[in-house]
Amino acid sequence: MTRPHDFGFDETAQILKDTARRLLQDHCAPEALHRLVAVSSEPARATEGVWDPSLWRKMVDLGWTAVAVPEHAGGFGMGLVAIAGLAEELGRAAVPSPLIATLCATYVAAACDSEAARQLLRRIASGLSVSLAGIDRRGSWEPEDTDVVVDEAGALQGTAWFVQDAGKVGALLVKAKSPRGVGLYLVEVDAPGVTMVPDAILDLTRDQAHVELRDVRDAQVLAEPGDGARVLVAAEPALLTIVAADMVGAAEWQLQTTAEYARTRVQFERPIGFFQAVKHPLVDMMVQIDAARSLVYDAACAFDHEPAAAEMCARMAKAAASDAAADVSGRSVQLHGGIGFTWECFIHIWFKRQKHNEVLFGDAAYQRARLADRLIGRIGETA
Amino acid sequence: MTRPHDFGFDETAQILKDTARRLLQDHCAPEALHRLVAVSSEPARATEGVWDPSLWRKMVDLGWTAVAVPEHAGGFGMGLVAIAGLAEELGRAAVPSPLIATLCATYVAAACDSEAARQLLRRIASGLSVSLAGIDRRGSWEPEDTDVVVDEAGALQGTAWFVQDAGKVGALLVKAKSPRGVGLYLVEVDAPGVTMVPDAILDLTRDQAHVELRDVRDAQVLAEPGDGARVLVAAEPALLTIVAADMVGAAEWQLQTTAEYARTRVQFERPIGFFQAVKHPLVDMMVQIDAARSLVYDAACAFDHEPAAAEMCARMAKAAASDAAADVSGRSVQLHGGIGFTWECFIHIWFKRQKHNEVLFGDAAYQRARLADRLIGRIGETA
Amino acid sequence: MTTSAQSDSNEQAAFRAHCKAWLAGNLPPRPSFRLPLGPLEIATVEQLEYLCDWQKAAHAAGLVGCDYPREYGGGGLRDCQWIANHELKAAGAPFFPNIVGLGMAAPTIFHHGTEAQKRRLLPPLFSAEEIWCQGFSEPGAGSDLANVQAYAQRDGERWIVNGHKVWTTLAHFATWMILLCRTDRARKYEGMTYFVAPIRDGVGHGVAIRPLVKMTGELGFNEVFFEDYPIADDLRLDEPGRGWAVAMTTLLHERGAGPLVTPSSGGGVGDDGETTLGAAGLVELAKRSYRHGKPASDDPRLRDAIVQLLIRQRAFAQNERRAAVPALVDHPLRLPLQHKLTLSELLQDTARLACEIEGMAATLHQTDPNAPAGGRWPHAYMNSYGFTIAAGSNEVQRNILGERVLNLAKSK
Amino acid sequence: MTTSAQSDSNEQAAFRAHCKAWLAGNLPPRPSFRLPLGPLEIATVEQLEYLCDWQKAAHAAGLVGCDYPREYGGGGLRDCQWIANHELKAAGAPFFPNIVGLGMAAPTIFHHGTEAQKRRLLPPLFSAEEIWCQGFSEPGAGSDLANVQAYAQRDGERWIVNGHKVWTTLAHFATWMILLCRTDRARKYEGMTYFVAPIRDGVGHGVAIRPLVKMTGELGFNEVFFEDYPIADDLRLDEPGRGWAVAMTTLLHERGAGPLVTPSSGGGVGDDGETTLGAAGLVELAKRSYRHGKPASDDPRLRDAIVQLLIRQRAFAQNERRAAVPALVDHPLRLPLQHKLTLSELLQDTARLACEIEGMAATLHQTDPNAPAGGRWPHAYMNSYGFTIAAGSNEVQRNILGERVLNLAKSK
Repeated sequence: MTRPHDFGFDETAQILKDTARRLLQDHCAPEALHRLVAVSSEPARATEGVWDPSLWRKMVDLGWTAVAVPEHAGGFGMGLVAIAGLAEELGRAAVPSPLIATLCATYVAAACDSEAARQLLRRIASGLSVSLAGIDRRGSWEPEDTDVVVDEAGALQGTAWFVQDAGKVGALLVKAKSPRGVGLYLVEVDAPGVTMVPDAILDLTRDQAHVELRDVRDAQVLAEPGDGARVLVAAEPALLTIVAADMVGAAEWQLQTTAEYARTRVQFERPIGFFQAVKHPLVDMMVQIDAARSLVYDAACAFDHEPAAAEMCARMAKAAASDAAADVSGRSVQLHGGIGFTWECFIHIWFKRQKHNEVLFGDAAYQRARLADRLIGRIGETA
Repeated sequence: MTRPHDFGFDETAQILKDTARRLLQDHCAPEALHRLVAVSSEPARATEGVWDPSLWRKMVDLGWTAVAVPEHAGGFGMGLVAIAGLAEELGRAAVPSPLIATLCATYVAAACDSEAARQLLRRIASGLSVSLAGIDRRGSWEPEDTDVVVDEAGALQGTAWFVQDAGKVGALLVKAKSPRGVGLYLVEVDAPGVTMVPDAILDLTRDQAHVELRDVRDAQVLAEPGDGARVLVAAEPALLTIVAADMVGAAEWQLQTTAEYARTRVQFERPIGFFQAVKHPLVDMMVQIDAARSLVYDAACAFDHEPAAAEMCARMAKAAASDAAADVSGRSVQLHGGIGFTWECFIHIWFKRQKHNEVLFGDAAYQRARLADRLIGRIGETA
Repeated sequence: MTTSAQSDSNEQAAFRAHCKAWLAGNLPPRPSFRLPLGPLEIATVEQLEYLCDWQKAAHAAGLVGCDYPREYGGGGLRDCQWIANHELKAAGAPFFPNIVGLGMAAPTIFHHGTEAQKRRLLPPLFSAEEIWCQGFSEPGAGSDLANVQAYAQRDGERWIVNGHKVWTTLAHFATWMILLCRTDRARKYEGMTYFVAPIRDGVGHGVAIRPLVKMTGELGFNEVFFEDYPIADDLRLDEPGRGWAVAMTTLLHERGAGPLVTPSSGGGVGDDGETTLGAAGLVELAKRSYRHGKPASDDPRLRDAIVQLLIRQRAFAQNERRAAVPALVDHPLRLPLQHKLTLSELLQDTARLACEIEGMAATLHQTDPNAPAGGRWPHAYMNSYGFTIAAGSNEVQRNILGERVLNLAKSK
Repeated sequence: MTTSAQSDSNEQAAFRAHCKAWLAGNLPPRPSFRLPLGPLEIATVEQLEYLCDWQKAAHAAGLVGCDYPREYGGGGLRDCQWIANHELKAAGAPFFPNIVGLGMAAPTIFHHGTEAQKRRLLPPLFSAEEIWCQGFSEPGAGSDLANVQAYAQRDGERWIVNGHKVWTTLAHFATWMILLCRTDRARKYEGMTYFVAPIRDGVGHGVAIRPLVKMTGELGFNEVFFEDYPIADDLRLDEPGRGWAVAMTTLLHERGAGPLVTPSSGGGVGDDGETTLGAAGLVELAKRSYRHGKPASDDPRLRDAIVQLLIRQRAFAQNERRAAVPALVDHPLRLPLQHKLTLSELLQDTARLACEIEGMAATLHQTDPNAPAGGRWPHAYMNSYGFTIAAGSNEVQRNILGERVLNLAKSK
């Protein structure tokens, strides 16, 4: 495969991105989002995961669950570079929806080699939302780590932790262990034995749950025991890239919103952007965002065209985006001054989404530790 | 022992510090220092270690080699807190001299339990300069690491690396290994079998050498084989504190010199200190220096009054001072702009001294790794 | 020649012994409800009452206002408050709630008040019978405090105030407010006057208090609106037009000297770092958290980061120690003016690292039963921005340090 | 719907093939002497000649000035220089010495010069037969370039120049200087005029060049003094009084677009990071260095730090790639104006980390036989400050980015 100099970001990708930008501007502007998710500041809201299902239907109607599904399964088969463009817009708008979760699940399903998985992809293309249940109690996302087992009767037992947007999706893609190794299973959220326990979380733009599985017998096998780790490793670069793209889009919103404040807020008879203590941090935010953004498209392009480099590029993108998200979030509050510290200001919504994405699928330091194994060699390997 | 709230920094310590400040202002002002050590920019100067022996005689006459020597060995027996005050002034002036090396050797000798060591202390109090030869080829300063051995005939064999101000001192305090463990030995620099090979180094205010020892038979035993590690561990907090104090004094000079430049250099019709891109880094330099300085006196006071805390406090001081020195050095060049990048500007002299001290006896990260073992527990200890 | 070990004076030694003895027997029992992390986060009346009772008891025992004259409710001692603070911390005592009173109002009243004002206002301040809040910031006067617009119009023996103050911590609990108003629109710095306003009595009579919600979802500060609110002229501090100078006394104490007269607020990083929000808490957290399948406390990168904070925490305490040793201080404001800057950034970086140690669990809200350490760390991280922004943002702190200590040209 | 893989145009594909083929057979042999780390550090005539020969050969093969018209010595191609640059790096070719000429003088002459000027000046510039230097900075006009004081007085068909330029890289080797002078003391921005000055011929006739020594002890830049130095009016670029506008063209290329027309200077961090000063060099260094008795490459904290730089290095290359994709660029100057800032800080941080990896051995000078990697890293660390300071210090770069891209109020 050749590696396109323009990342393969073609006109179709551009149209998808522009459409998303416009739809979300119309239906998920910051004021509307704040009214939706931050109408209450009571602690109870932490488990609610408020969202707008009518907007979700519009997103499905526009085919956004189908964009990443291969053509043979009824999707549009667009490259990850186009999906990254879409994810950037989802992050920019901080839209609460199961789309990020579903796109991630799509790449896992697409890496499976089973009829059940192809069937699942067709359902996703038609609008099914799915979330991955693949993190253990300790927060580990390593392919072999899970607190769900397949018992001798073939039923799923245990708890899947940190399941994203669990309250919004129709099905779960569960990682479970048996003596033959890790496999992947499709479980409908309303299947017998499935109990969804919402977590109280800080992020107002999503929900999270731990899912208790007791004697869940009618799970479909998407990847056979022993094949799950391969599938997850294959899909992981896409997942990291998508979350990184979301963070880059959100960070750009934070940058522009803070820059606008710096252009208009007057102190000491000057717009505060005059002061280098405000101006230079804004520039540093921009520099970090641009680095992360370039790495996101690099990673997406590598996934599409240069599989051998995909893992490396994706970890770089996630690491850079996580660091950028953390830094930009902090500065967006600090540079807004007192108003930025209030509930009524919009920026805490993005702040909290970023802190959440920062750790999802491994934070920056985790990604760098994995990169070190690859780029430097494992510890102890040097003579 | 009680822990004095004022660090035990008494009037005597104050007098010593003030005297040092004045003497070095008179005899080692920046202009004079630049003329002395930077008259040439030829590479050959890197091995020369130019210094002013007449100034050294004045320092000896003032008793500065005796200040740290216990009273029973003919010294003044001042506390480390007073020595730290003196070392601050040595760093502020960036004076080339064997005093820092000699003070370090004094604390090692004082921790030995031998008549030879007491004899050595008497010679130091009378003006003998001594340097520690205790670092191995890899730069390790761990008590057990050395490339010098005591052979079966009792002769020293091998090479001592990174010996500080070796070209200025009269004797060396050599760490050497035998089957019974590490011992410490006094070797006169002109003893048969001793070959001093000057290193080419960047720091213009000191010299450094590796010392080849071939069949050196007339070394005196200061600490018996097996006792050397104990001695070095006991003395180490003092050594770290002294070098940290030197760095703090040097950093304060860098801060004040750069602040003065920022008050006078005009660009864009204003003194550049008006601009927050200059002002705030200067403040950050100050904040780092103050933290390191407080930790230096804390460490000195702990060495004098609270031995159980001495190692911890000294490593904290060396870590903070190393980081401050690195950061302040970089900014001192950057904030001076083009002129700061030239040989004719004085600041590169301090820059290079700081980079050298930064790594001496272990850099900041090394100290923190040792602190982690103490404050968090060794790796693998948590169940 | 030997090293002199200066120790406490006789008075100080006796006082220290008194503190230790009293604290050994008189710490309040742990309450059944959650205590706030600092005075800025007092949210409920039961929290406030518990803490006020504690301050009152400590005052009665002589541990509050020690260095103020007895006729103003103080202890009449010299250079003893820091000893009380140290012993309070060492004993793990709760903080005192009247933070604005102790840290800002008391020294301001002491330096600028009339004899009658001092006798009236200081005793109930020390005993926490009257809580204080600060009316300085406005929507258009945050970092640029001299831009205060709230206007007090002279009307015989009283002043009529109209205006809008924000970020007013404790306003809903406060009896008194230190209030900076403009009294002359033609002059900036010379056009301000300083009052002590009995705002609790004013509610409904020209004072309206609206709570603001923080980004954490909690209450903690307020907006205060004045509409034709009358203040008696004998509640003015110092002369009309001297408000800026008086406010500078307040801010000097807020920004630096505060800890010399009151236990340090904002999370309690003490000399010994024992409090829950100190860096020492990170060590325990790291031992209970996992990373790469091992305790996070075994990750050398996190170990390095934790130790960096432990070093900064000790340096902070040692800065306070050194600030009291004139021979080791180059400029009298150099260390005091760093206090707020370094403490707030230390707290912020500590909380940020704690969240990193927690990993995925840092996504959890403090109401989630699985949140590590009761969810305090992500919460503390957000609240830390209150501290880096409030009381003159850290950007303004750096200006002040650069200008007052390093004599650099004014940036404004 | 499939992903389109845009690849080279036919012209580009053919050119790339040509580059690969030519480079495979025509790289110069390694010289017997030490090569400088970058064009700013050329110190000896033998270094210069070696590099000029190389540039001349590459120009003859069509790899220099590819996108300029043939009549000016260019290759007459479109959007091909970046391909040449990429292939040059991939082949490990030496850099081109005429950095000021290629990066700054050429585009400025191309945009502002007369037809005669372009035909006269550009061909020997591309072939390195004439080396260029830049006369912008002065002792009182560093970051504040518009404060230029060197004065050119009109005298019929010529100008008489008096003044003092500093930080003039390559001046001692240069035939030509791009020279910014004041021609009207009453106006700041409109009072400047831009010349191309034949300074080599001027030495002894009103031009004096004094080498400056860098903090490393090496030569590398110069002071240039003008005393009644005459320049013919036909060596003026653009109109009198337009000097600032012309200088902005130069700086735009210096600060950002430079790499689009010339291989990137300053240590060669390339798309593939193969050059010795790139972060990849850290990996090898760490494997050969020791820390805590083990290879430094086994220290997780250093591993993390190395990987951070590898990520920044790749991001730098990917920024350049993305800058050429209009659909993924929000503002045309946003990425180009970051080029110098990010590259210079990347190089500085890389060199700093290398010194940390070396530990005690970082104390050694490059003339010491035991210095790791020939002592290049401590050396590169010091030289990196030349790059963060020169060409508009990074503080000024941040102003420019904030003002031109984020539309913040001007700080000056």
